[in-house]
Amino acid sequence: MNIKEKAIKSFFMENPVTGLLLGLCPTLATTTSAENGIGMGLATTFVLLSSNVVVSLLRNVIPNRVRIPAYIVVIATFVTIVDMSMQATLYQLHKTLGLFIPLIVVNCIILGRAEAFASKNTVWHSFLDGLFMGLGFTFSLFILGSVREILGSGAWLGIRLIPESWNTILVFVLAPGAFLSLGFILIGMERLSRLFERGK
Amino acid sequence: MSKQESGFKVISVLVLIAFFAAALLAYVNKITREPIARNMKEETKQAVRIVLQNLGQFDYPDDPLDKSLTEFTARYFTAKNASGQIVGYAIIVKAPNGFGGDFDLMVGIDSTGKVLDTYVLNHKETPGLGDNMKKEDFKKQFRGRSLANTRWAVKKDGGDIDALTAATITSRAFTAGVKRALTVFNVLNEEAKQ
Amino acid sequence: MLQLKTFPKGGIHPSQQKISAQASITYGEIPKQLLIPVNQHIGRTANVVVKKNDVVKRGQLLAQASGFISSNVHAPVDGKVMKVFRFSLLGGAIGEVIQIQPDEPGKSYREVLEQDVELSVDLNKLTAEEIRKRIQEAGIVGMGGAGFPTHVKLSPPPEKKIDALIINGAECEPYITADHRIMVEQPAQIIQGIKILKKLFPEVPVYIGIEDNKPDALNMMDKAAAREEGIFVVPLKAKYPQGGEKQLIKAVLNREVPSKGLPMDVGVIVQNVATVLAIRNVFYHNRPLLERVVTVSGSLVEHPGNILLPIGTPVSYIMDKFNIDRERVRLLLAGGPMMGRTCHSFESPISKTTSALLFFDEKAFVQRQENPCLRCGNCVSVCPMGLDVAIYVQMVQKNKLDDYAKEHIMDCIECGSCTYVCPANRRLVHWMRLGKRIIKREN
Amino acid sequence: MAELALIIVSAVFVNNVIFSRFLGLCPYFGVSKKLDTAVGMSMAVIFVLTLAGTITYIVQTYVLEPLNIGYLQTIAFILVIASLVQLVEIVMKKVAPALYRALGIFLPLITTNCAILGISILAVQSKFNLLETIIFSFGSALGFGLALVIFASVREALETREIPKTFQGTPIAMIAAGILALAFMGFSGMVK
Amino acid sequence: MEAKNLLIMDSSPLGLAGESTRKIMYSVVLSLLPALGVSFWMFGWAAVRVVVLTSLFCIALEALIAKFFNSKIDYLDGSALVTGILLAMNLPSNAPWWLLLIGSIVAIIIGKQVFGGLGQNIFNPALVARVFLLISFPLQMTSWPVPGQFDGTTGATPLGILKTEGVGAIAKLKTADLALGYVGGSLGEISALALLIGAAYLFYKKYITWEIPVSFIGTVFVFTAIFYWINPQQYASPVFHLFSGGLFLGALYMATDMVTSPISGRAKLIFGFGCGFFTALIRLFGSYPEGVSFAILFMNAFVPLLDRYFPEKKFGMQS
Amino acid sequence: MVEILLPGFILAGFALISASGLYLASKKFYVYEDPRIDEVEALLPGANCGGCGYAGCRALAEHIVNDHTVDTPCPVAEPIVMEKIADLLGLEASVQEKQVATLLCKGTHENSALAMDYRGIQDCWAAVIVADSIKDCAFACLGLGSCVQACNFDAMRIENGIVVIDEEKCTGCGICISHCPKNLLVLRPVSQKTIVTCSNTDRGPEARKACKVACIGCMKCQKVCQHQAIYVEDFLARIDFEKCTNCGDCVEACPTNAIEMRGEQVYVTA
Repeated sequence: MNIKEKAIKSFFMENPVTGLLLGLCPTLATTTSAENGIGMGLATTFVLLSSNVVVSLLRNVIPNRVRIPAYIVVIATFVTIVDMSMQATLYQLHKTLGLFIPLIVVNCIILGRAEAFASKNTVWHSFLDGLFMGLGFTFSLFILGSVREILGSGAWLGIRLIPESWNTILVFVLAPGAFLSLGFILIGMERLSRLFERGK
Repeated sequence: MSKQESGFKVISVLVLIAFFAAALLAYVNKITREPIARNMKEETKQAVRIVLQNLGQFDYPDDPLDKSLTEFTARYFTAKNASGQIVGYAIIVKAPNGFGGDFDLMVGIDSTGKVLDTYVLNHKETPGLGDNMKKEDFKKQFRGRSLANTRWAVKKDGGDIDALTAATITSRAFTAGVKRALTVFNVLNEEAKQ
Repeated sequence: MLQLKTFPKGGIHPSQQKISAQASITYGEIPKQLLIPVNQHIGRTANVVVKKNDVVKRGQLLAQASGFISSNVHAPVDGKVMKVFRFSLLGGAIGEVIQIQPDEPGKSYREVLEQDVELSVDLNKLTAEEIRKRIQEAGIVGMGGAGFPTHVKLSPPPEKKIDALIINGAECEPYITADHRIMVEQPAQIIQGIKILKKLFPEVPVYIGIEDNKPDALNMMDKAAAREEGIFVVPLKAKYPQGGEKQLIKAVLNREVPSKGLPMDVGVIVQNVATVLAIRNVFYHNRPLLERVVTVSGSLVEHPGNILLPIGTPVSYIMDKFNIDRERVRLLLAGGPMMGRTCHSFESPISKTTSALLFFDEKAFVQRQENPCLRCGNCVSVCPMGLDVAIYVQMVQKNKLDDYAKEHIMDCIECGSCTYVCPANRRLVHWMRLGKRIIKREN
Repeated sequence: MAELALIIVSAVFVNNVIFSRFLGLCPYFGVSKKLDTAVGMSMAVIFVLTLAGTITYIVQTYVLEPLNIGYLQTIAFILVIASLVQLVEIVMKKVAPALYRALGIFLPLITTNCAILGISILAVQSKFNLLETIIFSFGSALGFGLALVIFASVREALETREIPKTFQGTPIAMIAAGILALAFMGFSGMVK
Repeated sequence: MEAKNLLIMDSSPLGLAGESTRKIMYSVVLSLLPALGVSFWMFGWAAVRVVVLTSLFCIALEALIAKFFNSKIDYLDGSALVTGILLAMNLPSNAPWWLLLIGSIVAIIIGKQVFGGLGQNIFNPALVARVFLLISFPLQMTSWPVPGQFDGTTGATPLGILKTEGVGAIAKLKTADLALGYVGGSLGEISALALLIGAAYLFYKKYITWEIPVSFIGTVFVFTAIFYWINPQQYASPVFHLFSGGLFLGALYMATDMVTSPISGRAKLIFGFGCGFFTALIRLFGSYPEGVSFAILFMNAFVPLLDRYFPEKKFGMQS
Repeated sequence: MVEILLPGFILAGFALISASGLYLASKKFYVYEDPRIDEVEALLPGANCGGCGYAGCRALAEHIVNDHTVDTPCPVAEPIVMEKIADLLGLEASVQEKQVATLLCKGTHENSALAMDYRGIQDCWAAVIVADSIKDCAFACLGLGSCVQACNFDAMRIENGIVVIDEEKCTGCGICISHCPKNLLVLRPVSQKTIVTCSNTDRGPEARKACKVACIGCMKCQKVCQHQAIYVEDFLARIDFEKCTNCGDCVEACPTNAIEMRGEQVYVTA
């Protein structure tokens, strides 16, 4: 597998969010700032990576009929681990991400990759797949978070970009702004993907 | 499903996975339980440090105490200096009837009954309007005020407090909250004297 | 006069333009050649029964109906069959025509008609069977525009009880005055025709619906009908499309023909006045359907009029007769401006259903720059069928017809009211017709 | 009684699952292309979510809390929900085939609908009692259904509009959802 | 091609009643003049500035889009002007220029052009912009210049006063003042009477029908009356609700927008009822003092459903 | 140790109850279904994300098996998965020669002039509502592009009044065929080079009047063909693709250029 190609693919063409429209709930809910976006993205990446590895390890052991419940248990385990460790180390971030940490369990990307990829591929490939898919996910969360933070709070990664006294477009940190920004980002990412595809 | 796996195998694999998963989690929980508990307290304590920051060195307990008055209840931390004297209180009250309902407010009060600082713990006020109560411009007017030297109402209602622009209701709730804290202080102060 | 009736929902009031209303019916001559379309009706195409170089007599069968829902075609004059070929017909279709070289070109058609003997008809001796058979043989079709074979309409299945007959003299389209003139000039003959129809449906009341913008026709028909029992003239408030079968039934009897249904489903049969006159001529002159009255009008016609012509007469003959400048004609309409069809050849022949020929120059044509739909709802409010035109048309445009639209779009009577009122200048009727076409293609 | 009514209003409008809580967005965008499908999905979610809310409440109150193993919440809930959904599917297929054809096909989709797990956890966090939990789950599902059905009809309507090529498909759906979320903001503060 | 001699072929009909999009749009503009006049008189040049700027911004934006993206757009068809004026009527007269610009961008781009332009949008563009601004810039959007005073004094709208001060505070407001527009508010919120005069013209031209305004205003009246009857100490009178806020502007001009309202009469009645119901709900219980824009925007989303399930009565579907 | 083992046993208990419950239920409430649905579902990712537009993987599997088509790809799975499914169901199993859509008309503006100034909706089906043909020839390609709109592969375009097909891009899906109101489009194997580019069934004189390159039914091609591959019916020459060797005799014999040789001439020795 060509790693560079795989990376470009999972960042653009097959990006979980902008390409496949998966995992929208955390994408929209936790991207009020770029930092939150990265936090959520990395948490998801960890779960994706670990569950991909474990599922790949167990792929010959798990009977076909219970594979979905079994995968869910594996995923839920890692999610809970992430949940507890974040609470122990990154308390503030955990508080803002809140409910959406346990909800990583039902993020379709994870189960989808476990099913579609890890259950059929070697551990190393599954690891890479989990890593890149996760980073692709993190990437789009970061972009969305940046857009919303800059427009809605006038700051980026917590650094104030415009004077305090200026108005910011509050709606972008609220629910409607999340949908609107993602709508426009989808278009931008589509354009980028097409550029890369032509570049090949 | 090309091959029919036996029911026993299917069930036992799942049960085994579940067993190991839960065991693993229990282990992780054992490790993280302590830090999590510490973190949860840390947040409130951080707030205490902020509202009482002008008092210099002081000590205060890990957990707040409860105080019930007739109309409402409050929680408070008592700050003592090295010699064990009470130098101030950090009182957590519910500010009543905000725009998005009640919100939790921590008020730091020195031993003379003057407001030191305020800290909003959690709220559902409108972004851009009500949540401006966290800003310094609004907060600073409360410093140094006590139950006696102030008419505790917004100017529109005949009091001394400048309301936030277009957020009268939030300002009212905030003002009432601070007043509550001062009332609690009076009670605590009385009790301490006895 | 009673309070004027009309249909309640929708409809429009386009400018009347009945400039030929006072022009009496004139008669043309036999043209140099006739092109008789083989298919002038709805239903299966008739089979040509003559060959090149055959000599045919006036009234002789040229094409034989190929089934029940089909119609005979006869030679309107004596002459010789030159050839049978495909040619442009009025209204854009291309179909088979029988070219006839008349024996006596230039002879006044009035003289031809006067040679037909007036027979005396004993109504009591005619049986219903015989009446239907003779109408079928005579190739009578609905002359209002659709061209549905009349004998089929007159043979409702026994379970459909007919309790009213409506004679359609509404003529709601602008410009057209052919039926109007017939009613003014031949009221007695129309009544004779009605009495023949009454033999088929004894005891059933007959209503003649005429719009109030034709007071002379109302007057003449009223007088002629006064002597008869069970024939009533119903004055109607002028509104387009009152001449539509379903709208006329609603206006006269307040009955609603169900969606996808026929007038006979509510116990009614509707016949056009011109058709009734043609039926009358079958019995009183033993003459099949050979000619019809055509209104010639439009901005390029100096002296608009109504002319009786043998079927198969080419448009070019009429243009010469009415002194119409070929160079200036850009728009030739067969029928009225609301439902008529554009034509593209001056050599096309008139058929049994050609009620008017309108000649216009470029100015009459509206440059239709289609703008986006505003959903103003004008089209919906004028639709006499209560269709959600705007919504269906958007679906047709995107080829996303849903089941609901598919169910109703077929009810469109293509009256054109929606297009007429659309502020965004959209070709709504054309889209609706396209929608119907798509549905038919899918089935 | 008024309490319960407030919970419903809050769950349907004020804290709408989609527009305020951001739960269940994948099926929201996935299944909203056709109105019929959206209606079926809504019904199925209402049924399953109410059931799941109830059962997870029982699991939490009678198993996890007494044994002091709250950290197993996520894993226990998802296990319960997944099996519950599958059980309902199997039983429904046999017992009520007509109902299965109408709703059952949506059941697998529901397992990974984060609204189910999310609402179950929220109900526990809000410290509702059993009745309140049921009402809350039902109301939330109703809010999901309302949002889904409106949105599906809007998307069907968009199919017949002249959307610029760039915006066709998901981008315009996102923007429409954004505007709908703007409208839902109007309900804020209705329940304090 | 020598198309000159060829006959024109097209589908019937060939006549036209002579209505056009431009005629409709400019009639709406015309009908808004009385209300604009009142607000110019009340707020002075500040109001003129707001109206002119939003109209210019809206038309200019459409012209830009027409130039760079979609040449089919007719930016002078009056629709952008109507959007601009309606947006202005939803804004305070002291709105800064950047607020007007952002509002125009949201209205024309997010509200209209991303959906494909005129006639394609699901939601009323002016309202999308208004709600967007209200949520984004609550400070600017909730402090209103006081009419007749040109010194920059700001105050709350009657509904705003009701929300913050309670029923007692609005007792001193006279109904006549409310109806004539002598109260604080946005440009178009102030004079119900002038709006009615303008709308009468649209009724006369048949560009709007009675269903939506009547059921909208009626529903608000009935619901507020019920609560007033239950507890007049807590809830304001229905007459107050009728004449305060943007109810008339919303019911006569925003909800009746052809593009974003249902087509059949029955559907319009339900649409109006929904608008009225949610307006009353938000006014009585919500945290925003005014619910008209939210309610209409919310009901806009129901239009496809209403069109589908409450269509025009079909001929032949009796019995 | 207990605090680690206890949760393990409890969760194992959960798993045991649910797994055996499901196992029993699936036995007790067993319903027969096409086993291939299960097989297809097993190949699908099972994420049940709904991204394909169907309500979950099983619904997609049912669609694939019941409607026997792989028209809806799974957005999550690798493309190979859909190929595997197609293999499983024996779809596209038989390898056929590539087919391309072909227009049986050469009625460009020069060859068959416009007969009218058509101003209606620019769509072939809309035009045939107004007139059977907008050109002199009643059988001509209208050139309004209904097929172009229908084509999903951007393989068609209108040039000089008739549709031109890009045989490279054409996939032979045949969707355009039903979108031609004049029935002028057919699929032909790419190796078939000789085509009669006319569909006019009128007699010779009329056909010639309508179009310069019309087939006039003169029978010359039928006479010249050594393989009995071309025959005239209804005054129109037709080619039997099975018998045609692309020898080109008929092309040379045709007096009106109504028979055409596409691309390089390929001789097939019999």
